[in-house]
Amino acid sequence: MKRKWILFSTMMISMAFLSGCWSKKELSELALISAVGIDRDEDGNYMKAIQIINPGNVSSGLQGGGGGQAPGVTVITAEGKSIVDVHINASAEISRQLYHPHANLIVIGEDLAREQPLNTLLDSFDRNAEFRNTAQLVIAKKSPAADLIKVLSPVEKLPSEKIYKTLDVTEKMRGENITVSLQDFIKTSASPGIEPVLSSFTLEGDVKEGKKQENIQQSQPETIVKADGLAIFKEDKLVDFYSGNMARGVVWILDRVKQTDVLLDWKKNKDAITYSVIRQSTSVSADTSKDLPEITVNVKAEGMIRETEAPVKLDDPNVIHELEKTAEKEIKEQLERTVKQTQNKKTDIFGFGQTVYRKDADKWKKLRNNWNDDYFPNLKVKVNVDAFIRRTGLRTAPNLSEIKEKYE
Amino acid sequence: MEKARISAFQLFILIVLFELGSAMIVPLAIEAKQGAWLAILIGAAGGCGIFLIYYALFRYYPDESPVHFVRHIIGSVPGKIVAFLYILYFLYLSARVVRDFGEMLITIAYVETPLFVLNLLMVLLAVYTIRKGIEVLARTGELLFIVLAFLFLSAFLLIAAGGTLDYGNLKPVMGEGLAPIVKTAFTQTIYFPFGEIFAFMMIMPYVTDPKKVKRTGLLAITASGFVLASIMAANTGVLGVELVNRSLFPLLATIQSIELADFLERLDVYFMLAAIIGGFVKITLFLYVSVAAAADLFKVKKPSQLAYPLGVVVLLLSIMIAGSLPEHIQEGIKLVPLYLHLPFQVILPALVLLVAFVRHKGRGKEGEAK
Amino acid sequence: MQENKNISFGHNEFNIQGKVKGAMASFFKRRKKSIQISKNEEPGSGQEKKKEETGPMQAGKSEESSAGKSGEASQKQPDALYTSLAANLDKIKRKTGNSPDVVIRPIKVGGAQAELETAVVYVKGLVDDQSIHDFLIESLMNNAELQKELSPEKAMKTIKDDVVAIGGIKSVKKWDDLFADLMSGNALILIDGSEEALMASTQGGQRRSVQEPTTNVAIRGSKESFTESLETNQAMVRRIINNPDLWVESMNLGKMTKTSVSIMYINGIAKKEIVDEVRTRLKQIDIDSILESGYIEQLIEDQTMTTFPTVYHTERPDAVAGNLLEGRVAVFVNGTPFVLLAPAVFIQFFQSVEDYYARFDISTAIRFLRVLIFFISLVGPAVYIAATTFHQEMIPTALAIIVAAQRESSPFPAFVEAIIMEVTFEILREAGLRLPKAIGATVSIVGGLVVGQAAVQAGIVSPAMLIVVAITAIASFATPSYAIAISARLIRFLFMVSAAMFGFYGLILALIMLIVHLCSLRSFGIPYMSPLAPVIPSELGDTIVRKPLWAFGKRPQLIAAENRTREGKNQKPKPPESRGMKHYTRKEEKDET
Amino acid sequence: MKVIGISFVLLLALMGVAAALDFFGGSPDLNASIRNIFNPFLVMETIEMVIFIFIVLCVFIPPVRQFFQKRNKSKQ
Repeated sequence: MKRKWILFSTMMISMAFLSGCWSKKELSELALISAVGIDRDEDGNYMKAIQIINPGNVSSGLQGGGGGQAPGVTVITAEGKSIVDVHINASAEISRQLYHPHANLIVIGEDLAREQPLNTLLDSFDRNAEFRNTAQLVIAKKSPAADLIKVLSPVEKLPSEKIYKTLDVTEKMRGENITVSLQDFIKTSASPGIEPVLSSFTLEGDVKEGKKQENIQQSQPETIVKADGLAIFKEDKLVDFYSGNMARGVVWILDRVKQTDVLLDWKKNKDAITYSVIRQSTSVSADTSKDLPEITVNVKAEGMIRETEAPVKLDDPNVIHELEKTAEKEIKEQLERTVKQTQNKKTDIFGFGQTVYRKDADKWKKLRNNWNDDYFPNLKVKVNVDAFIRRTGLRTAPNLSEIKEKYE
Repeated sequence: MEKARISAFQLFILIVLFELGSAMIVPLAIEAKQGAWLAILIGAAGGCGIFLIYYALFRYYPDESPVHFVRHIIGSVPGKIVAFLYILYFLYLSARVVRDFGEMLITIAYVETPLFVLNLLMVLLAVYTIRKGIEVLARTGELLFIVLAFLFLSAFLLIAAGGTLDYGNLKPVMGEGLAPIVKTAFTQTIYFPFGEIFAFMMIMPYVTDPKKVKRTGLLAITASGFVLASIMAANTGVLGVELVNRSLFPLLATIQSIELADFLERLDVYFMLAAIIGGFVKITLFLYVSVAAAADLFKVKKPSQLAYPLGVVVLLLSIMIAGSLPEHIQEGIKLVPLYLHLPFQVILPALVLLVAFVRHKGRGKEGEAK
Repeated sequence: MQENKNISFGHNEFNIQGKVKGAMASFFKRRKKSIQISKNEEPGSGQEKKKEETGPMQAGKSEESSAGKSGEASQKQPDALYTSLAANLDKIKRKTGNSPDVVIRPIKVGGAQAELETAVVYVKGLVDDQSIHDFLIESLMNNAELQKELSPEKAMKTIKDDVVAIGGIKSVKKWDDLFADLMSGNALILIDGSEEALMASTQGGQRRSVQEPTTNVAIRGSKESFTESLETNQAMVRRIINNPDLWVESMNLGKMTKTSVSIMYINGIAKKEIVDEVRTRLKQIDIDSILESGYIEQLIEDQTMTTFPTVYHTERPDAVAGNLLEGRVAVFVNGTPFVLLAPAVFIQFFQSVEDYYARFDISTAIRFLRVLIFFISLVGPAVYIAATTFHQEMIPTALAIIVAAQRESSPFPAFVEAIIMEVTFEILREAGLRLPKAIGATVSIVGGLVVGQAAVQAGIVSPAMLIVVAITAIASFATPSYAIAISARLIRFLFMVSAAMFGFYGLILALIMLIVHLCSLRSFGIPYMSPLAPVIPSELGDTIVRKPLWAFGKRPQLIAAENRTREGKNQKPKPPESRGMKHYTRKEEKDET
Repeated sequence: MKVIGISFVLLLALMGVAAALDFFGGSPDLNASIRNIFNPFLVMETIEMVIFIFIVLCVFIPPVRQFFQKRNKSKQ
């Protein structure tokens, strides 16, 4: 019994000693980082812009506080030889300990992404337990990453949140972007037979204006950050930007499209009918029996008619059927164009190589060395599309058809 | 030996927790790539085989601790030497697990905290538990099992619901044929974690119903094999082989990638809870076994007296065992299975069993003659 | 490793019963020494009694000896009554210090020639005045028989058989018994020339009437609660269990207070070993006073180094009845409405009688809630501390920003802030508890609202902390058993300290340590965490979940003895076949039979 | 005392095991691997050091106390 007491007091005393406490950090002593932007300057040093949250300005409803008076974030920039070096240098500019786990956005400058393989750049993020692997990765198109981070955003108090959420929404609604987390990127770039893609953002307007609080105090901000298609990588280096239907084609083949609109031609009326894809599923399969594998992309889309600018008799099942065929053709064409163009770029962002690997590992062993340059561009890719129109909204025939009848 | 009794069900739970212990947090059998889960299952089958050796020994002396009966089998002095070596083996393994957990904690959350302090807390808790006896540990295990089961079920559910799972990552299962899988199974998984069930030789005599030991043991190994296999499959499915291969703690990364409903995210505490529970049971069991064996061998009247000193030995050893984490892990993967696990888990027990078999056969004949 | 831990519980019934016997046996072995001593003491009033005699009365020793000399010479036993009434009354007066509430009422009986001196002695307030007057004094004075000439022995017999119209009457010969009875409210009839005295049970006096329970309140169920009277309390249970197998054993404990204590159990349901164990432990108690059942609880529990209650107490007769029917043993103590129940298991403290009165689905949900509540009250602030000082990465970003904004202005570290708030709250609670009800409400308003609000507005405490503390506090109120809630209150601080030092690592280790500790506890040989650990599958239905009443087959196997059948088979209500769906109903019926 | 002896012997033996494994693992010579065993103790904070010494000293408390108790008893 007594010895138990000794043990217990031992524990308590040793604990009391420890109340100095390693690893302890008060929340009010931390600078919560919301986003990081990385560029490279002329000397080859890394430049890092760090967006720090001012909690008091972000969370409203507190006594005396309330957002709107001052920006919700502060951006500090620093340079250094390595990413960690920059990080340490940056701490000279701020009174608090820089705290990464809440950073949900990493922006990479276009120039940097073109010059350096991103994989090596991201090593410190991946290695360090302090970084969240779920942070989103985006490319700043045509502007330094730092600028993207500096621009204050309307609606959202945190600019990082703005980009993050924009990406999420636009992926869902438009299907021209995909959210790629740090972990996804590293996973993809390390996996055999697939090259990563990232979403890209551009800046519209002047950075200097965008930095000011006035930017968001007007109904139409001068400067705004917007999602703009995809960045295509080859061997972890940025090679090109896709936008519009091209970008969507990539997203589609990757089976990441959730909702999107396809414009269909209808009897000489170009882009007259909007076919909304509500659900789709895409699978890629490979036929490895031949020397050069053959790839088949199967798309099954399901959706509705959202808009008609030409007179169509939507209450007629045959018309619907015909529209389905048109949609299939349209989607097929778009996807084939995307594949063709990407084959010219010699980078397998669709993961066709991966499909081959998963199907037939022995075959892949023979092909893997020159996959991107030799085999991928020459692949025979077949696209099969099944499109279904399930409903046509609240009305059947467009008012146009009646109007026409009226005048005819 | 302590005068204690545990039920077969408690034995089952202790074995499962013990097997999961540190195995669930490391990239187990990742050398088999996508076939890791298969390698684990093969390892579990092999573990069952090893367990049968131990069980055969146990059948000869169902009421005695191995420290005693090994002397009956191979003679007093060699028996004592073997027992001493096994005590060393258990203490060493115990220290390894302590180190594993200390390193894990430092890596994921407590960068500035000294390893010594983190290990100390764990060892003190283990010592506290050991002083309470095996029965209390068994009962604690039952409660912790409920917690762990809840964690696993909900984590699997969240991973499945979160959409991060990509079955494609599991293909091709046998990209390079069956050979690497079998090789991994027989060079690694069979010993760690399944062969470590050897520690339960010291605990089996406590079981109320010795007849159930065999079934319980096999069932427990199989069950833990399936759990481990599904953990590795989930890891691979979420992260992909390459990332798992590069991760020290793939389960952490898997759990971190859960993001559901904008609220169920950052569930690191899940991982910590599961890891610490598993680690606690494993460390405590190893330490308990070494304390019990040492008390038996050196004829210490009160085994609980040994708990704290041996705890300190394990603590010190856990620091000394390696200069760096890579060294620690490399030794764990390359050297320990070859130089420690293989002789102690398979060769020695098999030899002892052989001797016991021959002796008993002779004795049986004598009995018939009479 | 510990000598008294040589058993385990599997789910094998046979084994378990054997094991419990083993446990008890070992327990006896452990306590053999002390039992032997107590056995020696029991029959003869050996050392113990002598001590008593010389102990408290040393002051009057010289007087007594003189009285002895002046009185009868024939002192066969030192403890026996004197023959002379005067000497007896004198002794009573001296022994009670002439206390005015010890009433001595001399009465003359017998014929005119041979008057016989008698006296009635009683303690005012302890006795029922009416029965003293109507059935004792009046009868003595007016009885015709007694007007005749009588010898003391005859008078004694007459009084005993014919005169006193009171249920319990007996004769006493020893001073010890005499005083014990006198002080417990019986009336004494002394007759000159007799070495015996008569004792009429006239206990009564003012007592609190049966009221509604104040601690174990239930919406549904009996509104009766125990009172301070042992007899009343026992009667209340008897009224619920109308069965001769409900056995009571009584004893007096406490050298000074001589408090009546009784054990109640159902013969055939309660395990004999446990009853014996309770009896032995009670008999071993050697203390001057028992003022409340808490005294007994602390003197008979298995382990003292714990904050967890290992004996259950309640003031609800139906709770006692229910537990008796599960095989537990109840200990009644005079002077308190709280009745002890042993053995107690952890999960019992989360159960309330109402669970069995409400439907099972509702009860189950509520029990889940209670366990959750207990958990919150245990780790609430600790999780806050760990999350805000170690694991900021685990807080969702939006929440982290809000908490960070609140913490901006706070001058203290989170841990200090938490300790301040928790201690403040404990002060408030203690203040509110001890004050009169009217002021208590004021304190809670001033404390809770004013201080809380002001502290937040002044920026001394962050609102998030306040919310955490408030939730924790409410949670600790919502635990059905005060005994377990108060232990959670205490342990909470330990958790806060460990969380402040090592974050979640410390917290989880502390939690595991708590589990180890809980698993190491026993209550009268029964593992405290059963039937969760060791797990008894058939009984999991009445732990955190409560299975439907019609599925309660057996009594708990660790506690109950031979008669374990609680209800017949097929107790599921079968409503008569209703309209339509006949095929379906028939099929179902077939399945069940 | 016996307990201390046992622990010490076990500790020494285990250090031997650790050094041997280090040696097999490719350490240049036995000397280096022995040094490798002790180098984690070289960098220690003051508090850590205090705890370390305290913890180790705690091992000696029960036997020492036992020893004194025995001596007191024998004196009586």
